[in-house]
Amino acid sequence: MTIKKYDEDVSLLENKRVNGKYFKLAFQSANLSRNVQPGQFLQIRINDGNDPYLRRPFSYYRITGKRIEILYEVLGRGTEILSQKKKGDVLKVMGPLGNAFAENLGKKKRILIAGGVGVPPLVFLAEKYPTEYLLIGTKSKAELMPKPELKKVRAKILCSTEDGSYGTKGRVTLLLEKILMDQHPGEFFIQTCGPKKMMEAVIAIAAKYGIEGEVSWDESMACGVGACLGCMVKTRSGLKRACADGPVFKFEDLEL
Amino acid sequence: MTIKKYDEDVSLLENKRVNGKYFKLAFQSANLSRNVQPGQFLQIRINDGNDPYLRRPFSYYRITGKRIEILYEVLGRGTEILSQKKKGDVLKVMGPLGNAFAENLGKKKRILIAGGVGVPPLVFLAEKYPTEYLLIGTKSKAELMPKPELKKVRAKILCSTEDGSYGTKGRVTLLLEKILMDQHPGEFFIQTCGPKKMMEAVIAIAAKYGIEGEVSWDESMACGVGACLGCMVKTRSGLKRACADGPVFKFEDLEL
Amino acid sequence: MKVDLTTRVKNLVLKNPITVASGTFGTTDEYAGYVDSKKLGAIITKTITVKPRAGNPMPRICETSAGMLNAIGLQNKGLEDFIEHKIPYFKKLGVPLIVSIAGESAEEFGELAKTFDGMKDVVKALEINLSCPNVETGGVNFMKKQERILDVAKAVRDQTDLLAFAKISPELGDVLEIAGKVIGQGIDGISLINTLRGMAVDPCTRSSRIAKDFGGLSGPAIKPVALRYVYQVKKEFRVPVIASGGISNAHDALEFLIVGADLLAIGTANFVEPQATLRILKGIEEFCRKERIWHLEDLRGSYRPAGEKGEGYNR
Amino acid sequence: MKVDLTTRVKNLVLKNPITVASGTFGTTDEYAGYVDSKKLGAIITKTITVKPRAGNPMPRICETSAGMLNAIGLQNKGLEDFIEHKIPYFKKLGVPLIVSIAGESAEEFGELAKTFDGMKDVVKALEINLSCPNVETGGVNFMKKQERILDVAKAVRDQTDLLAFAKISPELGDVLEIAGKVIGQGIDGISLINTLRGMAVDPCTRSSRIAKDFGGLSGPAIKPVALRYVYQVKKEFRVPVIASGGISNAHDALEFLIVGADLLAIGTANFVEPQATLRILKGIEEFCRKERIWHLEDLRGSYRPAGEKGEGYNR
Ligand SMILES: Cc1cc2nc3c(=O)[nH]c(=O)nc-3n(C[C@H](O)[C@H](O)[C@H](O)COP(=O)(O)OP(=O)(O)OC[C@H]3O[C@@H](n4cnc5c(N)ncnc54)[C@H](O)[C@@H]3O)c2cc1C
Ligand SMILES: Cc1cc2nc3c(=O)[nH]c(=O)nc-3n(C[C@H](O)[C@H](O)[C@H](O)COP(=O)(O)OP(=O)(O)OC[C@H]3O[C@@H](n4cnc5c(N)ncnc54)[C@H](O)[C@@H]3O)c2cc1C
Ligand SMILES: Cc1cc2nc3c(=O)[nH]c(=O)nc-3n(C[C@H](O)[C@H](O)[C@H](O)COP(=O)(O)O)c2cc1C
Ligand SMILES: Cc1cc2nc3c(=O)[nH]c(=O)nc-3n(C[C@H](O)[C@H](O)[C@H](O)COP(=O)(O)O)c2cc1C
Ligand code: FES
Ligand code: FES
Repeated sequence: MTIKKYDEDVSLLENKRVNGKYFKLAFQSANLSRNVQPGQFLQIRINDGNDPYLRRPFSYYRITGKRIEILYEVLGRGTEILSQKKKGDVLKVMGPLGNAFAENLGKKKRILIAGGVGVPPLVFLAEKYPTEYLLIGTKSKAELMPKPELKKVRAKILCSTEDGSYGTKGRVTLLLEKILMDQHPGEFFIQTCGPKKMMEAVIAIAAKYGIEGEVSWDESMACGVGACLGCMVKTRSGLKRACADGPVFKFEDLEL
Repeated sequence: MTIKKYDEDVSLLENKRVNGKYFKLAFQSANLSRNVQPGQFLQIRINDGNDPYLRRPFSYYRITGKRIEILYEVLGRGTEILSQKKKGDVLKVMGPLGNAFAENLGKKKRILIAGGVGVPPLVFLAEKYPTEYLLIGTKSKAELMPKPELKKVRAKILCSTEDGSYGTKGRVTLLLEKILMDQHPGEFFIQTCGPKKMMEAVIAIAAKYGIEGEVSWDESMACGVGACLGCMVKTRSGLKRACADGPVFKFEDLEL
Repeated sequence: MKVDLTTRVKNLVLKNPITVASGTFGTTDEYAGYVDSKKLGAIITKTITVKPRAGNPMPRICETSAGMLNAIGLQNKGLEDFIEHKIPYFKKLGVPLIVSIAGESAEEFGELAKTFDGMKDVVKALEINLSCPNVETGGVNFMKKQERILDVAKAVRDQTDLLAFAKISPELGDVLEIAGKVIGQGIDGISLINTLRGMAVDPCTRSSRIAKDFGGLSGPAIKPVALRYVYQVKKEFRVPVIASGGISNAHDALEFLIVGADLLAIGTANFVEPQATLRILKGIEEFCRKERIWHLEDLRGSYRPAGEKGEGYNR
Repeated sequence: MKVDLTTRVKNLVLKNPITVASGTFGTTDEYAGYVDSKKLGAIITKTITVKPRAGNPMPRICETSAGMLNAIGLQNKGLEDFIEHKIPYFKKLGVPLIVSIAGESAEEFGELAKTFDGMKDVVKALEINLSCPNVETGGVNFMKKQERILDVAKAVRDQTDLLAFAKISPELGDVLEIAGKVIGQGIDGISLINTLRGMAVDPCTRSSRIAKDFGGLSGPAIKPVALRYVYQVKKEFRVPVIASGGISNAHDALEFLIVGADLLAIGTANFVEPQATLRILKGIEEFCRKERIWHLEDLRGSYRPAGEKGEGYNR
């Protein structure tokens, strides 16, 4: 059975800088917002024409009724151009794409570790499902999520900055290790998304403490639908496509 | 001696549709407006990046102090994108480029024949220098210049439409021939710009009546400064560059 | 009035000229949520090899100006998996299937050809991938040598009377020479162009932006080069041609039709616009209607060579 | 701290690696109103032929995706005019001049080389244009044949000890093979790539958008292909290389430097941004400063081949 997918022209409701790091973009779409789960993503065509050419993948950040929000960081040409779009500008958006983070963790407590462009899907997750901890790592205070963006999150939010300008000084994995050392690691289930080095460190820590978890492994993508084989992830059951078989994978399945 | 040329970022003061055919765009620049004469043009970079890639040439349409106006027709991708620019958007503009129409015609009376994208420079000329006739040809009434745009022209303005929906029915060259037949052809000096077929017909009529004239021969351009040799015009004194040696040529110099 | 888009390639009759370029439309139903694949004239599969191939390490793709580089490395699950899991899907779909094949030796090409010869209810043609520029190890790159190309052509021809297209990349050498030679071996048509070999460097890391030094360049960037080769091959040999190389919209597609292309394989454009194929099909139809062309055949190959236009300077 | 951009090409010392690609910077002072040409490392002239050439009919250019096609056809006023009217300009300008030459026979190439050999106060090197893909008539296209290329290389080498670069287009055949052969004839370095042959059709008129069937494709579209050839030639032969092909910004320029290019010839980008050359120069300097590279030589050729990066899938 073929699941109907959508590729729609949406008109921007807003697109503005929220802090030193992120921009937030919002639009409305019934089809693109229906039954969406945290971890899924959209493929956005930033411009008609060839510059930039391929679409860019962005996680769902928040859904309120039909309103969809994306939180993004300007990292290159595509996101630079995206950040210049104005209210009323039209974008073509495909979705919903990919799988999602586990919602129901049974008796386990959810602990989320987020960095960089991995923050949006995990905030979405923390807003939607019971969460014990949301750990966020940034370079400095300037890149922290602004308070209003986190106000619906009921988890304990801990931050680390590499330069110590806010929260704990150092990597976000320090926060994780501290929690695991102080409490019963076996009670937790980790979900993480962020820079590869961070995710690898989180997976290593999980292995050390024997904890299960999931990672949203974001590879560069061309098609976003499993057609080009450009975004492979090596797993115990062979090569998988981050876009179609992921982006969420169990720690134990990955072969790093 | 090297004449200093300018390549400036300008911010749009306006960019709007004036009728079924033309858009009008305006910006301010001291350097780009200084000592400009009708017939000269600008090279506009429509987007940063590669799409579209080359600049597009546009004639000066009107200069008021430092305010520069361009009148343009949406003909392809570049002008389509240009037409979507909004007030405040920034464009890169090179100029002033090319030579100009003769201002001083001695005892001769100026008769201008314009069509399509050749209208703007001739309206500029008619506003600036004494002109007897301004003949404009269009397909139908919908593409006529709106009255307010012509209010500063003190010449007799005659229009022809191919479908007869306004003015004389038929080609604009009919109007020209009528004037030349009714009056003393020897008193006139023709200046023309528009589709190639129209310009060729005008030149043929001029030859028939033994009248002198000038044509702004608009070739597709890449560099606009005489460097690429992409815009050649065959003249009695050899190949000339429309952008740097023209765009204005004397009828008698052209070898069609 | 309806425009007749029927496209005949020797004895194969297709309802229209639109197909998908190998490796750009998934393995079966990846695009099924977006396009009704039943409306395509034909489907070309991702290249199939005898044994499964893991392909290249990551990253495999990066964007370039109006295009992309890929170094997928012919990842596929191999012939057996294809027959067991993919053929049934295409059988049910009912769209004429063109299977792209690559071997590490002429024998393997022969084996693949023989296998598909036995599936003529589903498989209507073969595309012999002579040119994947990303496979740099061992076997497949032996293709560089022209004699080997001929061995492959012969091996395929010996094993099947299925319609066979040789897919050529300019990277292989003189395209016209190679085309002539494989046609001489009884190959029915030519598919071109495959990607051009290209490179992209990250100045900060001083290394390639993909995990290989080189990748295959595709997308609008290569369209002028593709168009020229399609024209040259068609003009020289008058055999069926499958065109690919940056076809992204109806305008591009019309250009290829006008220089004589029989099939139009939409490639990278699928990634950008999943509905590219059918949008292009619609655009071709609209153009024909506007120009009052009721049979696509009347447009195909209607190119007027430059000499005929008159050579005046000032027009 | 100042970054030392000095670029040494055998015994020629240039203040920086930035030059302009033949045919894209006018014949003398067309860009003088926009850029201070004195700041360029070198200037490469439009190709000079012995006799004046009128070039091709109009239209000669059209835009394509991230690039353009041109069929200028080597229009130039010939050797005599060049010596009389252009050499004095360049003499006064004082920027090292690289004269691009093309002949209709090996003898003509030799004649050109001999003439410029006598002007070493102004002319510091020759670029032998082996590859203009737009000249389709008679003489110049004899180049297709490789032996003729060697005759040309020899003819030039026999007539001058000026630094000589052979400019090669992939259209000529196997680039590495040709490069190897001309180097074998004593040619000092290679300039590449010239444009790729391409085509663009206007569907409404069913004819080429330029007055020839084919034109040369230049601009960002061809950059990945150019980068790959520069890398391959540099790696194989370690001779001086002048790189051109879509260099439009500092990022592009850095890519070419990292794979080993000696000179960076800015081409089509001049048309889009008359100040492209000096902006790129500034960008290279800024990058070096940021990366604490004080001698450009430390960056040049610093490419780390793909194998060395580790081949894990998931990174
Ligand atoms: C499933 C998925 C979900 C994503 N969700 C978000 C999101 O919610 N918010 C957000 O800001 N970004 C997200 N990203 C990353 C986003 O797609 C890239 O930042 C974007 O494509 C960069 O485009 P660009 O043209 O600006 O940069 P490019 O010029 O393409 O690249 C600029 C820089 O970004 C890096 N980059 C490219 N792709 C990725 C990637 N996939 N992940 C991380 N870095 C990358 C490049 O290595 C390079 O350093 C997601 C990516 C994936 C695969
Ligand atoms: C010196 C000069 C002055 C000009 N002044 C004006 C002006 O004041 N107002 C205005 O609207 N246009 C003017 N033009 C024409 C304008 O430059 C083109 O219409 C524009 O470049 C088309 O760009 P595009 O990307 O929209 O279309 P493209 O896709 O490049 O072309 C679309 C259509 O426009 C036609 N076209 C392209 N170049 C020209 C040209 N030079 N002349 C006529 N048709 C062309 C093409 O043949 C094609 O049919 C001028 C051109 C020149 C050379
Ligand atoms: C991601 C990707 C994978 C490809 N895989 C194959 C392949 O397996 N076999 C093949 O013959 N061509 C393959 N190609 C080449 C395409 O079929 C096509 O010939 C080429 O990309 C040019 O067309 P385009 O510019 O429209 O994409 C691939 C191209 C891309 C971009
Ligand atoms: C309009 C134009 C004219 C050119 N004329 C010449 C020429 O006379 N001789 C030559 O060797 N190359 C010529 N070239 C090729 C360029 O020198 C350069 O090698 C090529 O355009 C690729 O670089 P680019 O993409 O940066 O333009 C010309 C290119 C263009 C666009
Ligand atoms: S992005 Fe194409 S398969 Fe994942
Ligand atoms: S546009 Fe380049 S010479 Fe005229």
